[in-house]
Amino acid sequence: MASVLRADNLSKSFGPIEVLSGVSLDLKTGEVHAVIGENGAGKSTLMRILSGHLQPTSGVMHLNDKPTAFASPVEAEREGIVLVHQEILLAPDLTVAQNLFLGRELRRFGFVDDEAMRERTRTVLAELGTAIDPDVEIRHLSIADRQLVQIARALLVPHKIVAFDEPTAVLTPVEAESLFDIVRRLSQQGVAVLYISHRLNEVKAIADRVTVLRDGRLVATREIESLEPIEMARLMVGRDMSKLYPEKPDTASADTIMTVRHMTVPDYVDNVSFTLRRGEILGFGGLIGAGRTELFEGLVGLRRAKGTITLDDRDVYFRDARHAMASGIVYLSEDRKGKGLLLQQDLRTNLTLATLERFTRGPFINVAAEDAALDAAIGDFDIRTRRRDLLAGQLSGGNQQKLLLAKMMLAKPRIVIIDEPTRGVDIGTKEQIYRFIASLAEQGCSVIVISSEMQELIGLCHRVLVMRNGRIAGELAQADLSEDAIVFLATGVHEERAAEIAAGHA
Amino acid sequence: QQKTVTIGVSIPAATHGWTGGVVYHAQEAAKQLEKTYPGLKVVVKTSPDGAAQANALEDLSAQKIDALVVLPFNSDELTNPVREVKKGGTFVTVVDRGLKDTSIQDIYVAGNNPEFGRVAGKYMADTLKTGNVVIFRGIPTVIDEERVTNFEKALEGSGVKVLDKQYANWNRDDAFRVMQDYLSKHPKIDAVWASDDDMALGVLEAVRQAKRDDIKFVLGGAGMKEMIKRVMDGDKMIPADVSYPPAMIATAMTVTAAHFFTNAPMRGTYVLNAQLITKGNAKDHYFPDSSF
Amino acid sequence: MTDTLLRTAAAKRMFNPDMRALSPFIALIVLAILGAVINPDFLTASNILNVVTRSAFIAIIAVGATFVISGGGLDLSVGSMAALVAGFTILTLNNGGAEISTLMLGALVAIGLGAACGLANGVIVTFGRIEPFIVTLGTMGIFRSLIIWLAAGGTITMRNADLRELYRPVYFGSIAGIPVPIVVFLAVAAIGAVILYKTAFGRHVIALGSNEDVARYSGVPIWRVRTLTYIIQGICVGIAVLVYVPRLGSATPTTGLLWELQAITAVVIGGTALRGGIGRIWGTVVGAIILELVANIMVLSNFVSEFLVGAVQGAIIIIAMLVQRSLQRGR
Amino acid sequence: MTDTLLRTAAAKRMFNPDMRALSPFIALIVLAILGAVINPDFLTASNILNVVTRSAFIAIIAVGATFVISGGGLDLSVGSMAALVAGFTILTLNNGGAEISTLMLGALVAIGLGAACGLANGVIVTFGRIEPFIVTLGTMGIFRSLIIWLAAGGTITMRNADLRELYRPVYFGSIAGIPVPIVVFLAVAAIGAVILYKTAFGRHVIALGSNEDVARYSGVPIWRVRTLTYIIQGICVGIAVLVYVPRLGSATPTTGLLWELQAITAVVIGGTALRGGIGRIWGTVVGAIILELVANIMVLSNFVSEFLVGAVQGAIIIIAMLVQRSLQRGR
Ligand SMILES: Nc1ncnc2c1ncn2[C@@H]1O[C@H](COP(=O)(O)OP(=O)(O)OP(=O)(O)O)[C@@H](O)[C@H]1O
Ligand SMILES: Nc1ncnc2c1ncn2[C@@H]1O[C@H](COP(=O)(O)OP(=O)(O)OP(=O)(O)O)[C@@H](O)[C@H]1O
Ligand SMILES: [Mg+2]
Ligand SMILES: [Mg+2]
Repeated sequence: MASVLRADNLSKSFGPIEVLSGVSLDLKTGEVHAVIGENGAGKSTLMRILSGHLQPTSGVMHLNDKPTAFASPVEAEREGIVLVHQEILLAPDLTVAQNLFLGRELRRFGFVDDEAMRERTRTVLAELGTAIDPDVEIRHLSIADRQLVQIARALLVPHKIVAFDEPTAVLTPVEAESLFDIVRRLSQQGVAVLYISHRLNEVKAIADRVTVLRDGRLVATREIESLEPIEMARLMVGRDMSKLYPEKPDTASADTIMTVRHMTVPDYVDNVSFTLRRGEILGFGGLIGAGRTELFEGLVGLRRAKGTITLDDRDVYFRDARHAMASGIVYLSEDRKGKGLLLQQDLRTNLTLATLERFTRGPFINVAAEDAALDAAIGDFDIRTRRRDLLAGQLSGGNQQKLLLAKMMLAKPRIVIIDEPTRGVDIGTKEQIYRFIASLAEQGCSVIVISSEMQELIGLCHRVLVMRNGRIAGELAQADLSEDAIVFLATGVHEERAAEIAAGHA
Repeated sequence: QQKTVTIGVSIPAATHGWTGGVVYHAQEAAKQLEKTYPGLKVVVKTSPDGAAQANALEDLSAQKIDALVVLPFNSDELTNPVREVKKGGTFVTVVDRGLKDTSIQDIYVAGNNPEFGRVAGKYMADTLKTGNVVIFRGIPTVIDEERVTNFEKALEGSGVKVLDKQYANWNRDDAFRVMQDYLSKHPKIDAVWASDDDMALGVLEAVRQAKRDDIKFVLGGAGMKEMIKRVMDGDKMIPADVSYPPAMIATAMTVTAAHFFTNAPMRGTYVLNAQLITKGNAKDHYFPDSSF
Repeated sequence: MTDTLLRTAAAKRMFNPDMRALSPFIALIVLAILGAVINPDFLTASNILNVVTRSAFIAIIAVGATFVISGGGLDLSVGSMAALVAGFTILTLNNGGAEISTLMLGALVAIGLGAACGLANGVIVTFGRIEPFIVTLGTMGIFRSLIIWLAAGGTITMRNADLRELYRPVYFGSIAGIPVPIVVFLAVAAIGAVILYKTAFGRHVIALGSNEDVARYSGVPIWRVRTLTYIIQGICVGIAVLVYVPRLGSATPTTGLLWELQAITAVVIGGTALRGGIGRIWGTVVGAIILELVANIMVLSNFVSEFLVGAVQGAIIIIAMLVQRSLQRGR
Repeated sequence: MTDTLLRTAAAKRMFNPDMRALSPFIALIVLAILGAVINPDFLTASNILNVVTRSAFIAIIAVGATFVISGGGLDLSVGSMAALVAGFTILTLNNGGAEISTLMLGALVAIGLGAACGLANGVIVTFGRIEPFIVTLGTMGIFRSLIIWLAAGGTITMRNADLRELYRPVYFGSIAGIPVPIVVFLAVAAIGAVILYKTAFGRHVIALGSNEDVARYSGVPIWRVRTLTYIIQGICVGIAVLVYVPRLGSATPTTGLLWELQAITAVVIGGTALRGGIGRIWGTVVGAIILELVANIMVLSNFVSEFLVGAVQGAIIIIAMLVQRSLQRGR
């Protein structure tokens, strides 16, 4: 096979820090080339260089054996290289169709041809297995839907190389499955696909070759046949990763700590009731749009909601997140960039934002205490930052997640609600987060895990509630936990099909 | 041996017709005087509001001026700042609006705002005998307040009634707008006291557009050359005007310069009263070359 | 199966009229009713036509401001720019005879100078990368000074009486019973709406205001687009001046004072977000009419002392916004 | 390992001064040199002290504006608020004898009324969820009207001459050779800096301005924080008025006109971002001094026609910003 894109010895520094050192990559036509590595290994940086968003500090690229350099992403797109970003890069005030065609609007008689663009949008989205309304503004969409729109946008331009930066991190199995179909079809058409993911099973299922990065250096490039997920993990992390999930702590006691009855969030959640026990890890499964996020945002006072919440046998009502936090309940948003972290502020500011009153001496902030807390957080949560005065937005995706965790844990909560805890997190970190969740339960905390990764729910939770269309579709006790069962409850389709979906995805 | 004298002139910025005229006359006079008296330097500074004028006064005295000619924004506000200048031994001439403490001013070239209102009111009462008038106020300031109060006082006891009064900020556009609304609101208006020639021009356009013939005339004020011309030409709508010449600044500057360059020291008050301009005496008030 | 689920949600949204876009109109109607209650003269055709005609300048300028603001910019210089353009236009007219061709030349000068002023703003903002607030505050001072200097502190007046008569109908005339300024501002708004909603350029303006990085990555020529919004603003100022000049036939150093605040207020009342990314041309036009209506009601009412007019006016605008906001939340 | 890396990087940053924070100071120095070249009287101690003293009102108000703006808000009402507070304060002073206690009462009234006005702005913005631009434009009209009404269209003056003498030193006096207004504004800026940089509240303001959602999800009491920024703005206006009143001894309906634009300009020149999330108190103070310096240079220079002062002033401000911007980019 001919190589379309060859990168030789690419390096990239931000200021004094080198985040990529002499990485070479050879991409062949029609192959699916996975790039894996820990959070902060430099995968996104590499992709951004290949697609013209960043200029390398040193090194050269060859496109079809001709030396090339891209001054901007637009130039790279002209050569047929498109990147689906890890973070969402869409204009929030424009509609789906308008975003898809931004900068390359279809025109008729000099005016934009909205009808045609809407039609094309619908078609492209249908290929991705979703029916997002082309006329909805992006700001109304969930992150998952935004990610799909972003993928659709990339597929719309004529492309020879498509780079997906963690496309499935925010997707559920059904959408992910459609995406894999598309990836396979692309490679059959001779398009080269670069694919970044932390879901190693996915990589095994779809990739032809795998490149592993660690600390900005190339570790290895291997054919997939010889490479099992366990081995991938070892290459990435540098140690053995045979055991991902911790022992489920046997801590779920019988006494109920919180009872939620008739919770209704207008337009999203309809009459949901459940109980939470002390020391329990309770999972919430379901498809995208099932209303899990909204349920818990309503519960902690971040959205208008009705219903009764009984905490320690007392009825409570939370006006806002502060109020909920004071009662020992914290909610970690799935949207860590939009709602979790101040991307333009430094790590210290972010870490202590929710619990500033703990870091004051008299009326003043005790910066030394904050710094100590940051040191502790960097250690405890293994936040990989090479400079501690970095802005939160400059951390790699997975490390942002760890920072968010650290931030909310400072509140010393009794009930922790984590929405998509391991979204975009590398396998080593995942294991750390799982261990952390288990240890929370051991210490008597109750943890609610909202996750679209069924393996995670199965491996971690004592009990799983599955939501569908704003209601609870069913409850699975620990013994009954299986992907089939979750998919069945989540989709409502009958069991063989559910098994197929569950199997198609690993 | 040549005598060198610096005169600082502090006046409001050209933010409407009349102050525009003041700036114009100040600059013309400065050029004229510097030509007449070699060795004389005139520094003209404008300010957009009272506080800025106080600043400008400080800055002028930092430049070591021998005399200050000031047209204060506001008597109350500027009394103290002018006093500070005076303390440095500067000769002070005050124009139009007298200071609270009259001992500060060496020369006072007085305009007379109450008189301005009174003359206009008396003209209304005399010509109309009975009828309804509407009032256009300027910008909320003491000047405006004095003019309007005395206008209304002059109407007392006559058959002339004030239907309405609104601020139109000495601005043509605002006057046009307010007049249109007056015309919608009041079915019969006999005369308009626009209190300022700029506003009178806006009023006239609104009346013309509405084709209303109940309005017998519009009385402006200040003595803008276009308006004086119309009085001279016998325009029915503009039978008269009330003078309030912006050239008073030039008078003040001339007198001040004379104090230094002639042998007769000048002191005291020069009153330039508001005068009624009618067809008879319009010629004396018409300066076609003035900008105002 | 999932398909149908999602579709019903989408369908639900369709039947929910966009309150945000409608609410300025509702506020307008409420105000009109208020006016009629306060003074029966309010609802006479002549009063309403006067008010709407008067709102024309601000409305036209505000259409331009809608472009600038929804593109994430701001222009504080429009009032001074209007004064400067008016002054220059009148000087041009004074140099010609009482012919249509003179007016044509005047129109060319007005629009050309407006566009040039806008270009200056746009270039400094984009290439200097300075906050538009500062840039246009600076040019506001510059334009204002230039007109004061041109007029030597006085007034620039159209000297040729015949030409004035020829020009007068542009403000005072009417086409099919509708005053010319209203026709002009409807035309400007309609063209503005087509450009903003139906062309790629308009879409790029919104994208720029929504998220500049996204616009850049998408290959939107952001410098050109941003500069063009300021040029459009300038052209709108030029057109507004063409309607303004025949009314009083003069330009003074106070012409256009505070028009920038009025234009921005009209834009915001109309539902355009000051942070950019949302642009509502028709809302803007309604906003401009609302502003003029409130002033009109103040003069027509008899309860309010002339000292307090500003207070009541301010309160009405805040209340109108509160009403709008509660309408939007009610859905 | 990571640790050492981290520490060295932090150390390195120390030697790399933050150009964005420094550039207003550099612009100030450049302007001072320009002033000295234009007129040798510029660099006299008395002139410099005059200029800095005069900048006190705007500087104090702008410190408040730094809170509002870095928290993502805007307050256009400060100028009118200053007029209203000044009027009320003088009326209070006129009711008392020539004693210190009268002045104390006046101070209480000024600061209390300022805080109340700020509270009104804050409550309408937060609970009404209306764009601060519109709210404060509305209250700007309201406050301005109230002072016109209080003054019945005229002026409110301090009547008691003895009390005036007693009060005079607050503007004209000096402490250890430094004029009192400068002492006051340094104190206000210092307290402001401590609050903004060293307290939890200040951190919350910045968080709110950076991203309201994140602040809300982090349990920041956003309504309280936002309202407090407006109250702080009001208190700063009250303090500024206390320094202002002894200077001119009266309040008029035109007092404080356009101070809001000056305050915002000072804030922006100082490096605070209008969109929120960055606040620079000391930059703001320098910005206020720069504005006053430019006006001073205009008065001291004798080449510029009176009519063109505004143009040159506008141009200098734009150029100063361009210089700043290029300094920042140069690093
Ligand atoms: N603008 C920047 N300035 C400084 N450092 C940066 C910047 N952008 C990224 N970095 C650093 O570069 C390193 C690599 O980041 P990158 O986003 O490429 O990681 P990644 O492999 O994609 O991680 P993840 O799996 O978490 O997405 C990180 O340590 C990150 O903090
Ligand atoms: N502000 C909004 N306005 C209108 N619709 C919205 C808004 N936010 C989200 N939605 C829609 O509501 C539905 C539910 O959102 P969301 O995906 O967050 O639910 P979820 O169950 O938490 O999913 P997950 O946790 O798997 O992401 C989606 O279809 C989304 O498009
Ligand atoms: Mg990444
Ligand atoms: Mg969710």
